[in-house]
Amino acid sequence: MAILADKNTQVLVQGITGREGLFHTEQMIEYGTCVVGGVTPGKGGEWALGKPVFDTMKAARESTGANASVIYVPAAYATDAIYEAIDAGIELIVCITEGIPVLDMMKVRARLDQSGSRLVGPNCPGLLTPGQAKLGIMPGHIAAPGSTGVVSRSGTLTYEVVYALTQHGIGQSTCVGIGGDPINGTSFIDVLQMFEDDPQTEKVVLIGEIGGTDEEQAASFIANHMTKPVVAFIAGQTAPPGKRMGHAGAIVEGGSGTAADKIAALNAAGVTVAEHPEQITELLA
Amino acid sequence: MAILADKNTQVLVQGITGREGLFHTEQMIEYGTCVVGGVTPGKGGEWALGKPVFDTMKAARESTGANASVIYVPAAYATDAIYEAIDAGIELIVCITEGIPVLDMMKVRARLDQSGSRLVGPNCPGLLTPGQAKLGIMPGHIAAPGSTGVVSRSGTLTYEVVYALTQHGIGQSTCVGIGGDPINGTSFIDVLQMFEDDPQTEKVVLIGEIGGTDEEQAASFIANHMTKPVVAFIAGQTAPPGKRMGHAGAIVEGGSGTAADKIAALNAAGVTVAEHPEQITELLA
Amino acid sequence: MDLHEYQSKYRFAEYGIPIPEGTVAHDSQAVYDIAKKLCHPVVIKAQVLTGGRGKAGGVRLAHTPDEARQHADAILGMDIKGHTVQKVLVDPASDIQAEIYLGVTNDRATRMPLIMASAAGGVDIEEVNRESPEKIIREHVNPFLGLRDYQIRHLAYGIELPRDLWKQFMIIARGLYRCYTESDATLAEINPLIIDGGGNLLAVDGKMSIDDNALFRHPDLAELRDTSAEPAAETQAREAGLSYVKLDGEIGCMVNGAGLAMATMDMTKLFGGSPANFLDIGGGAQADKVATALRIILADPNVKAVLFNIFGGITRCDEVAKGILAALNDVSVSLPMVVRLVGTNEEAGRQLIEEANIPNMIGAATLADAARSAVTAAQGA
Amino acid sequence: MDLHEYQSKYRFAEYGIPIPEGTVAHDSQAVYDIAKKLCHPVVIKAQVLTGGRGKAGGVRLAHTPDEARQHADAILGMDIKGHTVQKVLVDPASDIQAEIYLGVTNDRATRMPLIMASAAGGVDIEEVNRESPEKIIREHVNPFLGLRDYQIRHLAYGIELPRDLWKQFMIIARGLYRCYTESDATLAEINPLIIDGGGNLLAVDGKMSIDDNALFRHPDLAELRDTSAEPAAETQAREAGLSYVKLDGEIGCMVNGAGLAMATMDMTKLFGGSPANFLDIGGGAQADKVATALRIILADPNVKAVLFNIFGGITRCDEVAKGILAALNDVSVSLPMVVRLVGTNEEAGRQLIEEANIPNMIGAATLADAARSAVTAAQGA
Repeated sequence: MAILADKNTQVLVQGITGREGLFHTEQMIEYGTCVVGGVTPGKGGEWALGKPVFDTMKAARESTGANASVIYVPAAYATDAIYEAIDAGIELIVCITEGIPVLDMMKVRARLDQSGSRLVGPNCPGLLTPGQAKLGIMPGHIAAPGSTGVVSRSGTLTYEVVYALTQHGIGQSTCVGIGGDPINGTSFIDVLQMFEDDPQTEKVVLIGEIGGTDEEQAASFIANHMTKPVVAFIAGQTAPPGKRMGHAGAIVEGGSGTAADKIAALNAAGVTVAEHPEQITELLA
Repeated sequence: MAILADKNTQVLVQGITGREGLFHTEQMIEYGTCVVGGVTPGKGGEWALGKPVFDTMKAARESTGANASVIYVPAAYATDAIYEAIDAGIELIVCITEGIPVLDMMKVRARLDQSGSRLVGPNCPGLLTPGQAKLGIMPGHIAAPGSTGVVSRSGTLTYEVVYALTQHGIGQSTCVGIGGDPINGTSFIDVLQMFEDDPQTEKVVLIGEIGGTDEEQAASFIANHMTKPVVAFIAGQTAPPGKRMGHAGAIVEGGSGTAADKIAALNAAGVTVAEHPEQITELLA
Repeated sequence: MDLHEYQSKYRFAEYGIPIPEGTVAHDSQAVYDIAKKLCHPVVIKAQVLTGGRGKAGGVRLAHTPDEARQHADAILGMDIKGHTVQKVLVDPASDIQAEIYLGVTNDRATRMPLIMASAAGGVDIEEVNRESPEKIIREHVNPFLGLRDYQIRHLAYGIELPRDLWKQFMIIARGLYRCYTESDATLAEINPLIIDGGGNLLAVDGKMSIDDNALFRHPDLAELRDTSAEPAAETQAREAGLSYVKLDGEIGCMVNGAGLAMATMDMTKLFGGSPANFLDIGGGAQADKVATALRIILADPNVKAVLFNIFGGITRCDEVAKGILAALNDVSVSLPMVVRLVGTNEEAGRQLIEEANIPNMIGAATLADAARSAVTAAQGA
Repeated sequence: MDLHEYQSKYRFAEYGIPIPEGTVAHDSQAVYDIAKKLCHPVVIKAQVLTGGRGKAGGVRLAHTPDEARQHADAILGMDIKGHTVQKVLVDPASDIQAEIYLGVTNDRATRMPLIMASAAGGVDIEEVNRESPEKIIREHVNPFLGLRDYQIRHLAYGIELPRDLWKQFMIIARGLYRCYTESDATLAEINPLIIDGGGNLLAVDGKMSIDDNALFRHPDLAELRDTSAEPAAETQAREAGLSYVKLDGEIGCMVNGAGLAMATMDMTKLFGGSPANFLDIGGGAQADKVATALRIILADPNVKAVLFNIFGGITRCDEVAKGILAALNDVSVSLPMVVRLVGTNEEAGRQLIEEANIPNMIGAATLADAARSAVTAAQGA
C-alpha cells in the first residue's frame, strides 16, 4: 500500500509532446510508472515515447482506461486541462504547471468540489511512491521505499528532506508535493488523513512554509484526528511580512501566516517542529 | 403530517411591500399561514400587515428564525432573491415570479444543487397544505384537508382539479404547483417521493402538460419506486408542435414532449390517465 | 422569438463567424442590383419564420442578374405555410464540399446548454437525431464555466473534421456559444456550416430563437421582431398581454391560465370539435382584456362558437361575469357563446350571466358540458 | 504587483467609482499649475509603493498654489522606507464627514473572493481587524455568481450607512468588484471611501495589487509597473527570470527553489547571521543565470559572504558545479563563498568545485555546515 498512486496507477500525460512533458514523461516511464498515453490537441494519432497521443482526454480515457493524469501545459491552458481531466472522469489529476492565476483556481476548486476528481497541485513537484510510481517531476532516485509519509508545499526543499531521509535509511511510503500556490487542489489535511488511513505509513513529515493558514489547520487536524507521529518543518522564519518569496502562497498576510504562528500551533498540537531541515531525520529516529 | 409545509412552517415574504406581495401575504395570513416577516430592500424597519420588514434575508432570518420564504419580486430581480434566500439558509423557497430567463435558471439550479435549500417554482402557484399553510397564490378555500396529494405544472388547471376534488369530498394532503418553466427547482419526481414517504397521503394526482420529459421521468419513477396509486392528466393534446402555449415549458420539442408520448409512458407505468380533468375525481374513487 | 435567417447570420458575424456577404431585399429590382454587384451566381432565399421553404420553392439559384430578378418575382409574395414572403436574402452561391451541422440549445433534462455537431449537416437535424443519433456529437456545457476549448476539440474529433480546419472551427464554435449566451438564445444553429472550395468554413444558413423571458435585457434583439411576418392577431394579443396561438379549428377558446386553456382545447377535440385557438387571458378577467380577446377570436373567419372557461380563484366568479358582460357591451357577438364559470362565488357568477339573458349565450356547469355545448353550437352554426 | 494610488484610482474611475479630480505631477511647477487650475485647497500625496507615507510627511494640505509648490518641493525626492518619491498626486481637498473602508481580496481559507466594509475607515484596516473585528462586515463571493446586490445591501446595512447613500454605495461596490475580477487583482480597496459635505461618496484613497500570475492576460496592467519605484536589483532579477527580494543582512544567498531558499535564509539566522536576500534561481543552474544572480547579490554593499545551496534533482550536481564555475569566469568575486551541492552526483559536483581550487570558495556537506561557514566567513570579512 501507499497513498494516491502505486504501480497499478494508469497515467495519461497532458501536454505529452511539449518540451517539459516529453522530458518528464521519459523520466516517469524510466522510473517504472505505468504511463498509458498522452494528450496533445492536434497531434492525436501520433506516438510519443512509444505511447499513443490523443486529441482529447475523453478519447484518451476511453481508449486507455487511465485513472490518473499529469499536466505539463503552460499556465494559460492549464485550467482548461484540469477541467478536461475532470470531465473525462480522471480520479487523480496532478498539475505541475506554475503560474495559474488565483481567480482561475477559485473556480477550479469550486468545480472540483462537485466532481469525483482529486487535484494535486498546481505549482507542485507532484508525487512519488518509491519503487512504484512517479507522477510529476520529483527526482526518482532520491527516494526509497519505507514507512514515512512526506507531505510538503515546497519543491527542492522536499527533495532535500526526502534525500536526507533516504541517506539515513528512512524510507518513504509516498512523498506528496501539494504545491506552493494560495489555492490548490489538495491540502495538508487531505494528505494527513490518507497517511493516517494507510497501513504502510507509520510516521509523517510535514513541510510547511509561511503564508495562509494551512499549517494551522493541519495542526488542529493532527491534534484531533491523528494517531501517527508527525514531525514538521516550517520555512520562512526570516521572511519579512508582505513580500512574495517565490511562491504566490508564501506571503505573510496581515499578521497571520507567520512561521512563528505556525510553529506555535504545531507545537500546541503535539507536533515536533524541527529547527532546520536536517534535524528532521534526527527527530524521526 | 403533509409535505413541504405545515402550520409550523415559518414564512418570510420576499417583496412583501410590493402590490402582489402585499395582496397575497394578506391572503396567506388570513389562511392561517405563519408569516413571520418580509424583506424589501430599503424598507428595513418598517412594518407591513403587522409583520416586520427587513432589508436583507440574512437580517430577516436571524431575527425571525424563519425556515421558508415566498418570492413575489419582478423577474429581473427574482434570481437575486433566490440566491439571497439560499445564502441565508432558507430551507424551502417558493418562487411565484413568472418570466425568469432560462439561462438564469440553469445557474440557479447549479447553485441549488450545492445548497441545503429546496426551490419550488418559479412561475408556479406555490403550495397549499389544506387547513395549515399556504405559500403562494392558490386560492385557499378551494381545498380541504384529506389524503390525496396533488402535484402539477399548471396554475388554474390545478385549481380546477383541486376544487373538483373538494366538491366531491376528496380532501388533499398537500397541493404543489411545481411551475411551468422549462427549468424549475422541484420536479415531479421530488414531489412524488415526498408523497410516497408521507403517511397522510394515500393517493396522488399528477397534472402534466406537453413539453420536456418530466412526465416520462415521473412515469419511470412511479413504476420503480411508488406503491401508492397515481392518477394523471396531461394537458395539450391538441397543441401543434413548436408553438409556445403560454408556459415556456410547454413547447413540443422535436418529436419528444408530446402529450401522446407522455400518456403512453404513464400508461406503461401503470398510471391511470384521465381523458379530461373532471374524470380525475371518478378515477380516484 | 424566432429570428430570420439573415438576422441570425448577421448576429453570428458579430461574433466572428464567417457568413456569405449577402444582402436583404424587399423587391426584385433590389435583388437584380445586388446580384449584379456581387458579380457571381446568387441564391435567393425567402425570409419567413417557418420551415420547409426549400420544398415550397422559396430558395432558388440564379446565374445572372436577370434570372435573379425573375426568381425574386416568383418568391416575393409567395405564401409559405401561411406566411407571406416579404423579403429575400441574396447570398453569393457557395461551392459546397461538405455540410456540417453546429448548434447550441438548452437541454431541459440536464438543465445545461448543449452544443451539438454533426458531419451530416444540410438536412433537418431532428431527422438525423431520429434515424442515426450516433451521427450527432454532443457536449453539455457547464453554465458557470462556459464552453471550453477541449469540448470544441471533442466535437471536431467526433465529426472527423480535417485537422487543418480545427482552428477555424474553434473560432466559430466559441463565437456561436458566446452569441447564444449573450443573446439569451434558446437555439443558435448553423446548418449547414459548409467547407467551401477554398477549404474554408462558412455559415451558409443560420437560425436563432431568443428566450422571450429575457427580451427585457436585450432591447436590440426585441427590435428585431418581425411583426409583419406573424399573424396580426398574435401581434395584437401580445401587445394586450394576452397569450394567443391561432389554430385551425372552429371553436374559439377564452380561458384563464395556460394549462387550463390547453385542457379546454383538448376537451373540444374529445367531443368531436376542434379548437380555433389557444388563448390565455391571464389572471382575473377585466372587461377590456376580455373585449380585446373577443375581438381577436371573432376576427378568425373559421370560428363558429366561442367557449369561455374561467376559473375564479383569487378573483371571484361574479366579478368575472361582470367583466364578460361589460365586454359584450363593447363587442357585438352574433355567434353562439358558451360560458363556464367555476370556483369562488360560481353560483353568483352564473346567476349574473343568466339574468343578462343574452340569447346566443348559454351557461355550463362542468367543463365537459361546456365543451359538448360548444361543439354542438359550432356544428349548428 | 502593486499599483500606485493614482493608478488604482484611475482604474476605479473606469468602473464608475467617483474619485477626486486630481492629477499626477513630477515636479513642483506642475504641482503649482494643477493647484492653480483646481482653484481649491489641495492635498499633495507622495506616490510610493509602501505604507506609512502619512507619518513620513508624504501627505500635505496646501491652501494656495504657492504653498502647494513648497510642499511638493519637500515631498519630491523624499525617502520613504527606501523608496524615493518621484511623483505626487495633487487632489482637491475633500470635506470629510465620515470615512468608510471598502475592499475586495482573495480569501485563501474559503477559496473565495471576500468583500469587506467598515464604518471605521481611514485607518489601517488590519489594525481594525485585530482590535475590533466586529467592526468589519464581511461577505464571501461565489466566484461563479459574482457579487450580488443583496450582499452589497448586507454590507450597507452592517456598517449602518445612511439609507440615502445606498444607491451610490451599490454602484461603487459593484464597480470595485468588477474592477477586482477584470483586473485579476488580489486586492482592490478604497480607504477611505468618504461621505463628503455634499452627502456624496468619494473614493479618496485607493490601492490595488495585481496577481503576477495573471499579468500575461493584462498587458495594459503589466505596463503600469513602476520599475523606477523598485530597487534596481529587483527589476534586473525579474527580467532574468529570477525571484529576488532584498533583505537587510550580510549573507547573500543563492538557492534553487523558493522553499529551500527560505530554509537556507532561516538557517543563517539560526547560526547567528542574517540573510542579505531571498534569491531563487529556479530549475537547473545555467551559467548565465548564476552569473546574473551573482552580480545582483554583489551589488548589495551589505553582503559579506555568498552562500550557494543547490539541490541537484533532475539537473545533476556536476552540471550545477560547472555552471557555477563558468559564471565565476564572468563575474569576479572577492568575497568568501560557501558552496553546498546536494542530490544527484553530489560527489562529482563537490570534486569539481574542489579541483577548481578557488581560494575564497569553500565547500560544505550539510546545510548546517554551509550556514555555519557562511556566518563565520561573513563575520571575518
